[in-house]
Amino acid sequence: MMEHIRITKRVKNTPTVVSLYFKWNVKVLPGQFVMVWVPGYGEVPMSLSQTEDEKCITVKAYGDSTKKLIETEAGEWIFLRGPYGKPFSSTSGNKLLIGGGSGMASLKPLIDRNTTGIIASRTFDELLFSDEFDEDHRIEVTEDGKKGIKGIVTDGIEAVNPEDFSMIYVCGPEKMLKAVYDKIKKLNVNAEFSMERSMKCGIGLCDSCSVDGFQVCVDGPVFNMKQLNGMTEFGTTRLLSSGKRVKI
Amino acid sequence: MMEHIRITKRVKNTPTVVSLYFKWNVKVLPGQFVMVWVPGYGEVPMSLSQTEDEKCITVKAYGDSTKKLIETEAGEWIFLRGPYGKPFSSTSGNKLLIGGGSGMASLKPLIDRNTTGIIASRTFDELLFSDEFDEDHRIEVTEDGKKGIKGIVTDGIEAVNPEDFSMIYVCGPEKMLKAVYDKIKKLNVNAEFSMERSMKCGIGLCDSCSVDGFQVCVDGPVFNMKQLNGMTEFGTTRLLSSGKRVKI
Amino acid sequence: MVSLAVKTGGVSFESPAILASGILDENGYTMKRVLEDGAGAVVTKSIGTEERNGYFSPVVVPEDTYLINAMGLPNPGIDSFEEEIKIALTAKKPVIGSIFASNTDDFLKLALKMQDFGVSAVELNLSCPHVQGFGSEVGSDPVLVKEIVKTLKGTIKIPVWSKLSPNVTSISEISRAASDSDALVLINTVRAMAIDIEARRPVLTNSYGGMSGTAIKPVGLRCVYEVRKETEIDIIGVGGISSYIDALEYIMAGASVFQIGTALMKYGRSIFMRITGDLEKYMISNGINNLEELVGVAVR
Amino acid sequence: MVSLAVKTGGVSFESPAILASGILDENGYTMKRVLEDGAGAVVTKSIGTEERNGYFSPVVVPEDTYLINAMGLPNPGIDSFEEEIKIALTAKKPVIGSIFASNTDDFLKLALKMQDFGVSAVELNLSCPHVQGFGSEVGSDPVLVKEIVKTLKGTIKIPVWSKLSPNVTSISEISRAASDSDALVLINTVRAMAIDIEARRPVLTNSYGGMSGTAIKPVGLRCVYEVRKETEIDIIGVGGISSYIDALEYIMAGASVFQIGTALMKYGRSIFMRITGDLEKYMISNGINNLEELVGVAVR
Repeated sequence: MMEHIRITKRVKNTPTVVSLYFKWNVKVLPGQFVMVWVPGYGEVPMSLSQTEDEKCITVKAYGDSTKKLIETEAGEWIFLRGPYGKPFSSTSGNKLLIGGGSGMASLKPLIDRNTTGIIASRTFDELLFSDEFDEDHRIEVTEDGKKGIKGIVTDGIEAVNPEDFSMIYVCGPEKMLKAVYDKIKKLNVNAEFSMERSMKCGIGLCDSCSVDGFQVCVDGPVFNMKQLNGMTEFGTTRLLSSGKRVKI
Repeated sequence: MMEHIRITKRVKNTPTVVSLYFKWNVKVLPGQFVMVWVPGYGEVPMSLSQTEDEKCITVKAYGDSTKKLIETEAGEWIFLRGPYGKPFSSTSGNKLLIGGGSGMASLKPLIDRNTTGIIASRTFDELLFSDEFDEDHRIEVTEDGKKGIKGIVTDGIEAVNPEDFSMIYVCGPEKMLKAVYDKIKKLNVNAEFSMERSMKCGIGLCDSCSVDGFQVCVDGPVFNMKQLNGMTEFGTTRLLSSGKRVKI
Repeated sequence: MVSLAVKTGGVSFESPAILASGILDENGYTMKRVLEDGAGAVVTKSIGTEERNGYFSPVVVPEDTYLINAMGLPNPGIDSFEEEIKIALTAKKPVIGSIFASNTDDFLKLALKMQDFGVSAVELNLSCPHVQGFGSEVGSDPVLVKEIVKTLKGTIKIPVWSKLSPNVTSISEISRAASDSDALVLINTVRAMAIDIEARRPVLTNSYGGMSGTAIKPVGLRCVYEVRKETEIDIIGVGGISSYIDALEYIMAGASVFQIGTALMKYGRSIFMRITGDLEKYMISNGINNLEELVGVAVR
Repeated sequence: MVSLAVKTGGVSFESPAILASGILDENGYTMKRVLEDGAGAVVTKSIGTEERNGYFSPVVVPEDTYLINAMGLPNPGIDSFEEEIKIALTAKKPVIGSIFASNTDDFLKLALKMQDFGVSAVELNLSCPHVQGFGSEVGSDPVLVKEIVKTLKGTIKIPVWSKLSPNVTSISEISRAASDSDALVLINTVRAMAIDIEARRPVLTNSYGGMSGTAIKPVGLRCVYEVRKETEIDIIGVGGISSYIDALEYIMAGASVFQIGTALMKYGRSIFMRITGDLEKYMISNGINNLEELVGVAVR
């Protein structure tokens, strides 16, 4: 069922990312997502970057639908259906969040006092939700090197001891997930990865987002290390919109 | 939804009437009815003559479906849907039950220590559920005069003072209901009448059983005196299966 | 000032919520009560030239989101039905006479009688999906449909509505054939069946029946939209409407007024007042003065 | 000893519960997992001669008792699909290749490739209700259907199944046209639409879509029954099956095996194991050794 919801607040987070806040009286857990419909433009899966009574989607403009969506002002309406997908596990211990690109959006609801963040992006002005972390719990990594560590996300991991955390949560492009996975797979850690694959239906039918027979939309988007272990497609191939198999 | 229910007991009540007992874990109130399907023969509305955990339908053979239905033995299965219709009101005071023909079947669940019954039938062997009443609370009326008062149901009413009862419940052919109604309408009494009209759908759609715009299957089968007051069709005309209007 | 009054298919209605043919419209007193309880008009049960008893029970299979029925066109015959129409007309609202026949002559004969009886329009049942020789067997033949509609339009004075079946390869083709009508009524029931695995047989005595209710709304909307895209003829929407939202969907797809039938199973006669009340509230909060403003706005 | 094994449409299955075309059958790894999770076979997504992206989202409208979809026949083109089939075949269960085309030559070309890839049968998509020039536009023309089926049967060695549309005036007529097939697959989705009153437009990017799920079961049962009444051809039932009761209804109406699709939305891949487990229990308590004993028993 399509919900019709009024945006209450619009915040620009980076030059290309906008957060839209709204009241929606439905239980959503960190890691779950909704399908947002922009009539006349398309429908896109969006993680929630806030999951309390007031909820939030954090949108990066990269296609027709999202370009239109980020123009939404407070007082305007959006359409969505959901929530869908399996959430992150909760943990009471200290957490390491690793977010690449706009990946930190779906990790944001997990942030508390026990949280350290590795925030990675291509350029310094694209670092997302860095300020949400205390200064001494924040590791910034940029490819342009204009802020924090110059490099990619795995370079940020060098700055911590992953085994110090009771859970590691990772979100970002699949290539990055694979790099992080490979880096920590031999360590004594618990980790969950939120996967982004191109999604059409969101309800486990169309097979667009599948990885090794699991549907990212219903079996995921959150997968743990055990589930990822031995997956043939993870980080290697995916299907295009047509169903054509391509390398990642 | 069609229920498939096993008959646990079969009792012959009169030469033409049989009671079929069954367990059915659904709440049914006195006066409500079910639609019983006899595959290959038809579907008929049946009041419940027992409405506790163990339920019962009391069947008089008058058409193909009911002729087949009364042959059902313990251990065999019946099909039914429901319950449907508005029940009798409950009352804590003393009650007068007036049942003509097989009409006493739907009144039977109301019988308790505070109940007087007027049981009417054409012949003495068709008196139904007479034994359910204490001997001094039982008024039998037969047209053949072989048992009880010789006459019709209204003659039985002469034997009581209707105003002595806190509620009068009546069930039988519409002509009889009308006669009873006319007899007691000027008295200071509360009365409810369970009406039988030919019924096809049982769910308020087909208009077969309607009386003055009310559907016997959903607005009834139980109507009180106020509802019957001023009804043009009550006791005068009804529609045949084709929808053709005929006199009652 | 919002107003629900509308003129469509050659008939003026105080309210766009009309009782669909086949439901609570065999007995004049029932039609009268439905009108008094808030229906903008009633369409009668389909009436033929001769008395018919219809099929033996079971004639309905009620489920949560749909109903399958095979009544078998029971009707007292046109002559006996005059009395019922006279009773219904005492409510002083439009009564539409639904008629069925297997040929043009009979349709004409029935329509002329209905006109004499004082109905506001006739609705041609070209779509009953479960009686041989009638309904959709007639209504799926474009040549016959064209002839029937043309003949009636050339002879009777009251408006002619054609109720069409979704059980055709192209609803557009049949709509074009019926385009001389004052309105198209879309849709009749979807041909369907229920089987009981314990009885190991179809539940309906007639085996086949017509499905109605919530489950067919997407089919009805599709038909209305498809026809609205290619014609300006008035459309009366019917199929699975049980709320003002359903009604608005039909209106935005191109219907001017709408009919309610199966929803009475769940909601009773009060549904007419509820839907029209909700429509008024919607109109006020959305600045709509007349529902005409919304007819077909979804079509692109 | 009860056995769910069955041979129908020229193919032997360990279990009668088959994955329907269009659901979880684009990616070879997914098909493999569905087979490992209990499906008796999978039918692939419909594959054409050229790569197609399908429609932009929204491509589905999920509701409680139905789904409307308009994917737009996305597929990588037949040549690229070989890899997926090879992966699926590692599960060592039958894979059926669904193909769509607008003419006989392309159907033949696709069928020959599918045969080369190692599928157990081809399923002709003569019924997709929402892409111009394909699917039901082909499948509602009896002459073309007859030609396509005849040509394929005369050339390829593997069995040919024809999946037909309920969106026709007479499913019997189309079934007769497709009677050279090894099996008929009944039914594809029902042409439908969803409109959003706030957006004032159809929800699907393509406007029209196909309805599937519980709501269309009565239509599927009717089609299977109607065709079974007049032919002995193997029938594969599909449309709204989500329990062993639904499956038995289709079997009693005349289907030998059945396909499951939309029910995966609510129940996930475990539905195959649940339904076959429930069927076994039913067979034991009803003294049925093989489901063949029940095929068509409701038909009268």
